[in-house]
Amino acid sequence: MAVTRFTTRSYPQDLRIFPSPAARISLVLLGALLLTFPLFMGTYGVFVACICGVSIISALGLNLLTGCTGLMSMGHAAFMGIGAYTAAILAARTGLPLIATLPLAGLAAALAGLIVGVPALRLKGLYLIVTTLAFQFIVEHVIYHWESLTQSDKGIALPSPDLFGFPLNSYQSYYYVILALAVAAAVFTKNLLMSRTGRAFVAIRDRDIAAEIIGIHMAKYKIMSFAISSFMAGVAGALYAYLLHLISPDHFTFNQSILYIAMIIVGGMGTVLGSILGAVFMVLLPEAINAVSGPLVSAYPDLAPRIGGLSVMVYGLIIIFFLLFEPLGLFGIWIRIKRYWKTWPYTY
Amino acid sequence: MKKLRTLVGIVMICFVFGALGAGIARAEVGVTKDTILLGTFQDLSGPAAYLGKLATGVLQVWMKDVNDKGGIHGRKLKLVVEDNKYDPVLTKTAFTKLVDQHKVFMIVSVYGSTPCTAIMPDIQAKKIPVYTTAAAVQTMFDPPQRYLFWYACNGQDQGILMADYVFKDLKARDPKIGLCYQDDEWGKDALDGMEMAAKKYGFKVVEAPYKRGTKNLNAQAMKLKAEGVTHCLFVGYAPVYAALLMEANKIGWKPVFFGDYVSVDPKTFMAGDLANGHYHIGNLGLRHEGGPGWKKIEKGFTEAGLESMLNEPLIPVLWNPLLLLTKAMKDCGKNLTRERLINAIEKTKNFDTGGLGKIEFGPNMRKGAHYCRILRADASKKIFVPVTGWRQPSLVWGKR
Amino acid sequence: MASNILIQLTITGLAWGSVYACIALGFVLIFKATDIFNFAQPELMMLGAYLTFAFITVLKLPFIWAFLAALVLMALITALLEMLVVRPLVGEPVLSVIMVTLGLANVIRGMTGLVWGYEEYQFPAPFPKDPLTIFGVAINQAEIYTIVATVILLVGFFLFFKYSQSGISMRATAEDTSAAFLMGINVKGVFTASWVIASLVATVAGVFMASLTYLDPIMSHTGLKALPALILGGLDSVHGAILGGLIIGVAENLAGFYLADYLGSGINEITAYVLVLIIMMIRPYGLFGTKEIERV
Amino acid sequence: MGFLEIREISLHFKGIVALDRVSLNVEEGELVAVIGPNGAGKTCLLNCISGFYRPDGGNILFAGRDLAHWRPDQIAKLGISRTFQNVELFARMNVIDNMMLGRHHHFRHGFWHNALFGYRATEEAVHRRKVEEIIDFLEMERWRKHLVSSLPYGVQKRVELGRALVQEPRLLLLDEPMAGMNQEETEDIARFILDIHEELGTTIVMIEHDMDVVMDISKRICVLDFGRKIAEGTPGEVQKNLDVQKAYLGDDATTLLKKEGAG
Repeated sequence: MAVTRFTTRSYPQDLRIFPSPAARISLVLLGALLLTFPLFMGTYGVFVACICGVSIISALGLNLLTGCTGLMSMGHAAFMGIGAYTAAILAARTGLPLIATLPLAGLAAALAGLIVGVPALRLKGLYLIVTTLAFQFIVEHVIYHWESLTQSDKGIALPSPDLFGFPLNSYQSYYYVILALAVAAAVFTKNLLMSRTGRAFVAIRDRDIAAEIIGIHMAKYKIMSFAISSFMAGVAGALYAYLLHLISPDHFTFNQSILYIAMIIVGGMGTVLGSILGAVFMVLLPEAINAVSGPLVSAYPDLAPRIGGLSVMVYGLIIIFFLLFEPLGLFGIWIRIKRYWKTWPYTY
Repeated sequence: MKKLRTLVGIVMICFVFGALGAGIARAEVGVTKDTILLGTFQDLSGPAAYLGKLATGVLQVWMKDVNDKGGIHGRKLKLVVEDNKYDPVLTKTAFTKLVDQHKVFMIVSVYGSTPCTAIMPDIQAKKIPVYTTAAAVQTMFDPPQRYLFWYACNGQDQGILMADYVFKDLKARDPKIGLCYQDDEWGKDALDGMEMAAKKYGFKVVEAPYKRGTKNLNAQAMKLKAEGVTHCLFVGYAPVYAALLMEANKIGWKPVFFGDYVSVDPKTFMAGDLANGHYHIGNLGLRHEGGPGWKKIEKGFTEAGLESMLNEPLIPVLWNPLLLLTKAMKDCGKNLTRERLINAIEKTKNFDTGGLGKIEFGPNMRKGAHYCRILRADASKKIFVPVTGWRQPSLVWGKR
Repeated sequence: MASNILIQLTITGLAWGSVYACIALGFVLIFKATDIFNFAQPELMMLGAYLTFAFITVLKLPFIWAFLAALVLMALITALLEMLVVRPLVGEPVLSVIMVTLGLANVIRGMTGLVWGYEEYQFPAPFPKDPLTIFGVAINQAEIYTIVATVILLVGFFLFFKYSQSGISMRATAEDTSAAFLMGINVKGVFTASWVIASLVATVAGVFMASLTYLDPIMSHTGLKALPALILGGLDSVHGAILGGLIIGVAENLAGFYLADYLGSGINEITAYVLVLIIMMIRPYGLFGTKEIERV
Repeated sequence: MGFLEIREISLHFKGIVALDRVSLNVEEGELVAVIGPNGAGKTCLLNCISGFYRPDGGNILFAGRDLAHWRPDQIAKLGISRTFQNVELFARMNVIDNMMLGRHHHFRHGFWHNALFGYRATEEAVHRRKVEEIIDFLEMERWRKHLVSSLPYGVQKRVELGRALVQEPRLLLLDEPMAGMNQEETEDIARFILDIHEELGTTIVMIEHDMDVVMDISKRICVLDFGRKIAEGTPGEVQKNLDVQKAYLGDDATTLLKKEGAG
C-alpha cells in the first residue's frame, strides 16, 4: 500500500479506480496488447492465455474470500466444479446457449457457497478450513458417483459455444469472451473492494469483533463473501468447461484447490492485481519447469520417473519463498518496482 | 497522437509476423524432407510416472532402432515429449502444444483413461492420428473413431474370459463369482463384461468396487467373503491387488483369484506366496517365454542402458503398435500424410510381432487386441505361466 | 457370523484409526505448543516411513535399528525445519503460517518423489503375515501391534505431560507463551521439542501404515484424514485427537462395508469428511474442544 | 424513562461472576465515568451494552428499546458507538479507510447497487466529507493517508475515537481512552472528549483509570468492584465513599487512613 504524502486530488478523483494518468495510459497499452494478442501468438499461446483468463477469474473469487474476508477455503475447485458441471449439463442436455449457462453456473455455485457459508459462520480458522476441505472431497465424491447426471469419469462433452449466433469454435474467438469476462471480473472486484462492501470484508478479516461492534453485519457479509466468491468460481468453471470441451471429475480435485491458494499467495493476498499476477504466474510455471526438466530427463533418462518431484518441490519452495520473504507476493514486488521508477533517477 | 502512431506500428509489425508464421506452409504438418516429427504426452511426474518412464524408454529404443536402419524412406524420426502429470487439463495443454506449437505429425503411445478422455473431442476436431492409446475405456474404440487407435486389453473381454474359464475350463460347480474393481471406467467395463457372462451362465456378480487411491481394502474383502465368493476377479493396479490378497489372507478368505492384465506385473508378488497359483488374464507375450519379439526388445533396451525396465511385462503394449506403425509408415512410401498413414494401418493384416501378442486394426476396427491367454502366477520364480492358448471371449463385446 | 463381521471390521478400523490418531496427535502437539497448524504432518509421516525403508534396504539394518535411526534422523530434520522455516513466522497471521506448512508439505512430497520415485514398495514389516484367530475372528498381527503401540504411546504422553518437567513446561507454553517465557521456560526449546516429538509420532504412524499396506507417495493423501479426526475431537485436546482418529477409523471401515452399496464405492474415503461436517454443524469446536471466550 | 437504563444485569463466565446485578441510569447529554480496580467488570459492562456479551440476567434499555435481542451491528446502527481498551483498528488500512468503515451503516447503497450500476463515487464523496470533518475536528490531517499500524499509539487511540465519532453516535462508549498516554496526549484527548460532549452534545459513558481526568471532566461517577456497583455519585461524593477507598487501597490502607485522620 503506497503512502502518498502530498495529494492534490479532489475526493472524486481520489475515488476513481485508476487515479493517475500514467496508470490510464499503460492500461490503454495493455488493452491494445491483449486485444491483438491472438494475432501474433499461435493457437497454443492463445489456449494458454485462455487458461490464464479462467484462472484469473477464479483466483479473484478466492482472493475475495480468503485474501479480503480472511475465510480460508480449501474447496475452491469444488465450486468451480459445480459451475462447470452445471454449464456442461445444461449445454449438453438442454442446449442452452453460453449466455444463459454462464450466469446459471455462477448461481448454482453461489447457492453451494451459501450452503457452505451458513455453517461456516460459526466456525473459525482451522475448523473452517477443514470444513471446506470436507466440502471439497464430498463434492468430488458426488460428482463421481451421481453417474446418471454427471456420467462419472467418462466426463461430459460440451458443444462448441456460440454468442448471439456467432460461433466460438476456435480458441481465438473464445479468447475474447474470456478476456471480456476476466476484465469485467477484475473491474468488478476492484470496484467492490473500494466500496463499503469491500471495506467491510477487510474489516472482518482484520478484526471481526471490532467490525461487528462498529456496525457491520458479520453473518451477512461472510455469507455474501462466500456467495460472490463461489459465483466467480462457478463462472470460471463454466468457462473452463467450454474451453476444454470435456470435463471429468479429475478436473476439480483437491490439488486444484491448493493450486488456487498458491496463486493468491504468490500473487498477493487481498489485491486484484495480485490475483491476476498470481494466476498468470502459476499457469505459466509448469512451462518453466518443463523447460528445465525436459533437458534434464533427456540427459539422464534414469531421472524420468522421479523428475516430477522437482515440480512438486518447486511449487512448495515458491510458496515458502513468498511467505517468508515477500508476504505481499508479486504485488509487493510490483509496487516496489513502481516506486523505484517513480523516484528514478533520485533513488537512494 | 504520437503514442497512437507507435501503437499502430506495433500492431502492424505483429500482423506481419503473424502472417509470415502462417505463410510457411508444408506439404504435411510435421513431415519434412528428412524428418518426421512425432509427439507424445507422458506422465513424467504424476501418479502414473512409472508408465511414463516406461513409455519414453520404449519410444527411445524404437526410434533408435528405426533411425539406425536409415529411418522411414530416409526420414529420421524425431520426438517431442510433454509432461501431462496424468492431469486432464495439463493433457489438454500438452495436446494443444504438440499440435499447434510443435506441429507434430501424429501422437504416439499415450495411455490413461482420464488424460485420453480429456482430449477425445480435440482428436476428432483436429484430425490428428493418435496411435495408440492404452486407456482402459470402451469409448476409446466404441464407436470407432478414424483418428484414434487403441491397443490394450479390454475390460469387458476380461470379465467374459474369466467367466468362460471358470465355467468351461475349471468346470466349477455353482461358483460364486465376485469382482473387486477400481470404480472407474476401467473397472466398470469389466463389470459390464461379467454381467453379460452372468446372463449367459446364469450367475450373479458380487461387486466390491473401491476408490482409486484407497489403501484399506478390508471392507471390500469382508463383503466378498460374507457373500461367500469362490472366484474373484480383480481389476486395478498390481500393488492394490497384492493388498487385496493380503487382506483376504488376513480374514481367512481363500477364493480363486483372477487378476486382470495390468496386474500381470512383478508388483503382484509384493504379496509373496499369497499370489502363488492364482490366475491372470493377459494379452501379451511374456519375457520368460523367450520369443523373438522379446529378444529384440531385450537387445534394444540393453543397448540403451535401460535394462532395469525389462522386468516390466507391459512393454509389448507400447512396443507392438510401434512395430506396426513402422511398417505402415513405410507402406505409405515417400508421400506420407496423415490420411494415407491411417489407411496403411488399417490395411496391415496378420502382423507378426514375434510372439508378443496379436495386433491388428481394420477400417471400422480401432481395437487392436483381440486375443488373450489365461496365465498362472508362480511366486517362486515371480513369473506368470500361460495355461491356455490365445483365445477370444465367448461373447462379443458391445456398447454399453 | 454377522457379529463376527462387525468385530472384524471394528478391529481393522481401530488399527487404521490408531494410525490416524498418531498423525492427529502430532498435529495437536504442535498446535498446542506453538499455535501453528502443521499441514505437513502427513508428509512427515510418509518421510518417516521412507527413511525407515531406506535404512532397511540400503544399509541392511535390522528393522528395529532402522526404525530408531529413522527416528533420530527425523528428529534432526524437523528440528532444522522448525528453526529455519517455521520459526521466522511465529506471530504472523495464522493463514500464512498454515500456507508455509502447506508449502513444506509440497517440498517433502517432491523430495520423496525425487529420491524414491513414484513406485510402490513392499514395506519389510517385522510383523508375522499370518493372522491370529481369536474366538473365530481372524486378526492381522500388524493391526494388533499398531493398536498396542498407539495405546503405549498415549499412556506415555499422558504421563509425560502430567509429571515430567519438560512436559509441564510444554503445557505451560501452550497455555500462555509469553508468561512461560517470563517464567524462564526455554520457549524456543519447547517449540522445537514439540515439532520433534510430533515428527517422531508421525514416523511411528508412517511405519504402521506402511506395514498395513505398502509404501507409496499417496500415503500422505491417506494421512490427510487425520485432519478431520483432529477437528472431530477438538483442536486443542490430546485425547480428543486420539478418540477422533479411532472414531474415524472404525466409522469409515463400517461405512465401506455397510453403506458402499447405497452411497457409492468411495464412501469409506469420505466418511471422515462427512462426519466432520455433521459434527461441525452441531458443535463448532469439536467433540472435546473448548469454546473460547473472546475479549476486546 | 432514561436514555440508557441498565437494570440489574449479571454476567458469568464458567462460574466466575463478571457482573452482579449492576444497574446504571444515564440521561441524554450526560458524561458518566465508570471506574474501578482491574477486573472489576468495567469492560464487561461496555461489552454488554454494545451487545458483544449477552447478560445472563437483567436487561438494558436504550432510548426505550430493550437491547437483549439486538445484534452488535444493529446496536451500532441504533446510535451506540465505542472505542476499545486495546486499540481495535484495522491495521492494514489507512486512517481514512478506517474512518470510512465507521460510516458503514450510513450508506444507502449496498452491494447490488454497486455491482449493477458501478461505483458510486458521489455517495462515497459525501461520506468522505464527513470523515474529513472529523479528521479536522480531531486534528489528524497529517496522518490521513498513513497506515494506522505505522502511527504512534496515542494517534491510534485518536483515530479510534474518530472512527467512533463518524458513526454519529447518540451514545459514545469510551474504554480507557487515555490509557498508555503521556501527559500532553492525555490532555489533548480530555479536551476532545469535552468538545465532543459540549459541541456535539453526545452522551458519553467512559471507563478511565486516570483519576485526575475522571474527577475533572465527568459529572457523575459509577464505581464497580468485583462485578458489583459499590458507589455512584458526583466526583466529590465518590471520593469520600469508604467502600471506594477500600476497593482502591485495600483494607489495611483504609485503616491507615482512618488512623491518620484520627491522629
